[in-house]
Amino acid sequence: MLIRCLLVEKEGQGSGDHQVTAVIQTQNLSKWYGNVLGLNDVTLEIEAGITGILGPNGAGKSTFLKLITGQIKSNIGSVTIDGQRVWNNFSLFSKIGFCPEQDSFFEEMTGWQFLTSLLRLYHFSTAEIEEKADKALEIVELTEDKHRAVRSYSRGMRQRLKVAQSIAHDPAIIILDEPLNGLDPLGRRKIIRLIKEYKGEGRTIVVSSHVLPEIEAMTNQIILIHQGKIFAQGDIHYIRDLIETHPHIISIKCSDPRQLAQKFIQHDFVLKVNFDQKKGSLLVETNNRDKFFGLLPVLFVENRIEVEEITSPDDNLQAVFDYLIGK
Amino acid sequence: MTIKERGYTHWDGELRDGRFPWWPITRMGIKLTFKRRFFKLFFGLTLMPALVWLVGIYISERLEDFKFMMEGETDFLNVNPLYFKTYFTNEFLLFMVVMIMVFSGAGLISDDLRHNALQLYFARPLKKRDYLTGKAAVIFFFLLILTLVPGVVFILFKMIFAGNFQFFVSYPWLILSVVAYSLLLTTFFAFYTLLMSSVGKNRRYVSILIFGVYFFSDIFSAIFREIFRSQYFFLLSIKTNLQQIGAVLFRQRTPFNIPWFYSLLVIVAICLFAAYLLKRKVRGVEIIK
Amino acid sequence: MNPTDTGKFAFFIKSTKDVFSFFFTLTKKSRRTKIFFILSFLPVFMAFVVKFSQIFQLSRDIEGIYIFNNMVIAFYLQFLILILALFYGSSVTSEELEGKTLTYLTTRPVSKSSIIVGKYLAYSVIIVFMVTLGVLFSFLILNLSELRDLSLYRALFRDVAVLALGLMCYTAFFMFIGTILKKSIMFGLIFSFGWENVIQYFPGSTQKFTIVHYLKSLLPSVSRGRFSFLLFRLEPSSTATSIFMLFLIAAVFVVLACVLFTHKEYILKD
Amino acid sequence: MSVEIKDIHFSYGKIKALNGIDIRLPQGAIGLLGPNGAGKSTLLRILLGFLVPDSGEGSVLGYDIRNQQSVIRRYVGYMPEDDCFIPGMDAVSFTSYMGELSGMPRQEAMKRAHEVLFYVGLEESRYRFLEEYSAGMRQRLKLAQSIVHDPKLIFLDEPTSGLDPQGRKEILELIMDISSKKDIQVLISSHILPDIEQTCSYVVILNKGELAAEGRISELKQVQYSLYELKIKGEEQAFMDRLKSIDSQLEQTEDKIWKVYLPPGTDPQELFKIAVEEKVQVRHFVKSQTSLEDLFAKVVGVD
Repeated sequence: MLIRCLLVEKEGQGSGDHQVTAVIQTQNLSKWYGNVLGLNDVTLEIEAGITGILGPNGAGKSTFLKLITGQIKSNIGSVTIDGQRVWNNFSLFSKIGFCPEQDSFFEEMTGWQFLTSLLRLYHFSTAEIEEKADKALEIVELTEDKHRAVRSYSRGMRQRLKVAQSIAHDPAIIILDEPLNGLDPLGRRKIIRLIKEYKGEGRTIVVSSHVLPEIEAMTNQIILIHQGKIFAQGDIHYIRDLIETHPHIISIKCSDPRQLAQKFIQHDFVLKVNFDQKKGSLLVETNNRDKFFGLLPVLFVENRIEVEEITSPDDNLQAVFDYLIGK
Repeated sequence: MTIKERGYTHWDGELRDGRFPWWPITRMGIKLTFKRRFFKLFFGLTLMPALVWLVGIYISERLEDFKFMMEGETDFLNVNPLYFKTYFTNEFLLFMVVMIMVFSGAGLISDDLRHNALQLYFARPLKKRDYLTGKAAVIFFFLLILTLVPGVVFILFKMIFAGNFQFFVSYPWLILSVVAYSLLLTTFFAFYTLLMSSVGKNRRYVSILIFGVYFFSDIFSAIFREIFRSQYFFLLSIKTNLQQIGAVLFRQRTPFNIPWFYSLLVIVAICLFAAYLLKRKVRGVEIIK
Repeated sequence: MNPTDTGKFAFFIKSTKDVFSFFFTLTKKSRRTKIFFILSFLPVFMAFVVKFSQIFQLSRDIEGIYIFNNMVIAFYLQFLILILALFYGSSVTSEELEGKTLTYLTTRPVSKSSIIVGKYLAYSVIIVFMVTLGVLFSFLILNLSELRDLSLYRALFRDVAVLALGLMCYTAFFMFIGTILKKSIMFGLIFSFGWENVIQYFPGSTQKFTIVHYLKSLLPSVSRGRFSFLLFRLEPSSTATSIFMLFLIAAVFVVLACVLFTHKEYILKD
Repeated sequence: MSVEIKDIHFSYGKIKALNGIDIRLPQGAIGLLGPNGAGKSTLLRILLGFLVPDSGEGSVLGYDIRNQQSVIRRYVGYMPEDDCFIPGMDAVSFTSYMGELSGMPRQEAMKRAHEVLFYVGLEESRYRFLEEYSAGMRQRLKLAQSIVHDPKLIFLDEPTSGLDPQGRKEILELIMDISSKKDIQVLISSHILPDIEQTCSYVVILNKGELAAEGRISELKQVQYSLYELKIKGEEQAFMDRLKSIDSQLEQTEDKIWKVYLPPGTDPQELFKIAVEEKVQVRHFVKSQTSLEDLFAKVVGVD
């Protein structure tokens, strides 16, 4: 199967430089809720740097993150962080920061109280707590609103506060569950920038999202998860490259689609040509995108075709999954 | 050949002003309450007194057969208005009424507050009044089963067991008493429970309040009464106020030596206060300052 | 890093202290606490009314300490501490699940036991403080004219101690219930006002299965007079046994709650 | 004229949420755009009568927003922003319940509930309890309940929040399908530009409680300078250097799309010529008609 190949190849590649020790390791991790499948047989290693966990809603991302932060017990398999088991191993959490998905707080607190109270649980001195809380608030740009009740915060502020509580104690491992959910473009950009900057000094950051560009904006290392299974792990370009050879539809809007279509038909890497009457565009299916896109500009220039648009309608996450599942 | 249109289809019906726009809320409220675990069992338990009283009515018609068990004490088996009054004001029944309120009433508004569901209701052509009526009717349903229904059943069965209308002729007003008292008790608890339920988003907290405030008033009144030796402190207790009015409605001597309309005044005042607060608390959006 | 047992213990104490201060500061100012504070202060208000009317000769003259012992304590013992313990005890775990804030606690370097113990202590202290303050004020107001009689203070001390013990016990018990049951309130109400109320009057050893039995054993027996509706048919255990049993009950349930909370998995639904 | 409001002011205590809004909305799908906290939700709530404006007046579907709220609500569907549901119910009961509350007969409501659940794609899970629904399913359910009574006007508050791209695409397609019906109008509030751009013909931009811009999207998107969005494969640097040499401005977004501002008068064919010469592949090419985003950024002040 294709997926297996992908993983095997990846291992083959990685075996050369195996001195990089994994921070988070899971072995045959499986989880059910009653009879509903949460996660199915996940064995993987996460190394330092930013790793993106990508998958549609309900794919098992949250379950995975909850398992590696010891909030729930696995039915089968084990999780270790730095070689130590996670479930009920609280001392591990001094170096872990977690940003939960749910939008819940101790609503009666102010942002400042929220951070300082949680920092207290790390056994810092009061001076340290205040310094760290101030720093975290500054990073997420909430300093001005720190004395307002969390209840009155907007969605973006709440999201940023959640991120703040996960980084306030300066952890080596940061795990963020859907930190970009419900944010406007400005707020999203702020958090992406924050996460990227925070990577520094060999921190391990795990971020989950259901939006491919969001993850791409942060990291190249991704884990694709779907229906409770890991479909692929590795460099995002590697996965993209793999998709290259897969039949793929490209939509072109231009001045003379029929002439262009004629030209395409002569090439064997073009499998199908279609016209979308409604949108007035040309749909071309190819199994070799490199060749196709190499040819395209040449055709445009040679035939003086005015191009309005080139898009790939199925160049999204779902297409990746559909392909990996083998649809 | 007609081909079904793809995509969004219209609904070719007429939206209308129902005469009871609150009725769906009530039906759903009752359905959801019965779905709660142990509720059926518990509700069955609260019907126990009614069953016992019913058996009493049967025995009252067969006194001869049961004489050997009674050892001459048959007064309490005399089915008369006092018999009814005892049922309607007995402590166990009132305790169970409060427990039923905790079970079925606590979540009526607080759950909607918790899950932001009020805006779903108020985005529809519902008035505040309809919403509250719908929720209150859930309480009416359960409490009338505990009060009105047994009352009517007692009267009917008394006549059936006796085989004549003697009982009805002797106390033609009794049915009115039953209706009046049932409605009063139910109305009061509806207001009381809805008020408590709108106080918080947390069902546990609301449950404690429903239970706590009721019993608190009782204990408080008992303490004051002892100190001041004044019957007027019975007015502090929700329970004794209800018992007081109950006695009057069944044309019995009031258990406490204070004018009954004071009690009525207290009960009405609580209801009005609750209505006022509910009107302010229940709205489509929560306003956070 | 291989902490010794004493090190572990010291760490546990430290974590518990931190959790304690977390919830102490959070809860002492919350709206619910304010409402319960008002509730527990109503006897003070009552004491005011009584004292006022005595001064102006509006009611019979009853000794302050008499009212205090019989009414105030009865109110606190049979009603208020149950309500408080039930709400705060079951809140220890339930509110974290309902509010989905459990995550913030379990992803910190504090053990689950210390979360339970710390929160238990924080809530206990708050409600003990609430009750003590109410009792103290009622006492002072009711005994305004006899404040020089030192023997009264012994009674006050004893009553406060009994109420505090009761709160500790009940809170521990309801906390344990809260960790296993979702519908802890229903159970709690039936336990408090059903079981505790009825079983305590059963003869022989039966009544020893209630917590209130040991609490009442610590209070002086009340003459079967006008107040018999509040306390009767008690066959008291000895003071030492009672105190021992109360501590034992509290400790057992706290430990059980810790064990359960540590090993049970809580899934937060969204 | 579906929605018409004049000089609406509203404040939550001291915080001013709306500060003198004047809008007259034409037929068609309308987007209400603005960053988080711009007053979009407040405006919708005023239109529905949840909130009474401090001053100003308005009408929805010709009914006055102050006096005829219940008529308005009969013909309007509302999909709220927050997560909201009633626990203990399955989707069919919930949706038909909502239909009944709008005044549909019970049997009809049940029939229609099945229909709309099919329509929004929840047919397989319509008997499941709402507590078990995922965020995406809840979103669909909220849409279903907003159209169950076949309203004339639908208010959608952040319809795509919390959805994955597939789910988002599907919801947007549903919205477009609904608004393609002549006799049903849609008002979508969102902070996500592409959503509005894709679904609406008319847009109202709010910022800090004030009207920042308003108009047909096609008019607002006038070509001021030629902006193209490109995705490139190959020697990016060399390609970009060449582009710079012909005086175009470049900018890369967070999701690795290049924004190329060509100087006025330049033929976009140039781009492909350079691409051919530099042997790079153009994987994605969209003429961005100084898109809404720029307008948005300009009026809202996103950096």
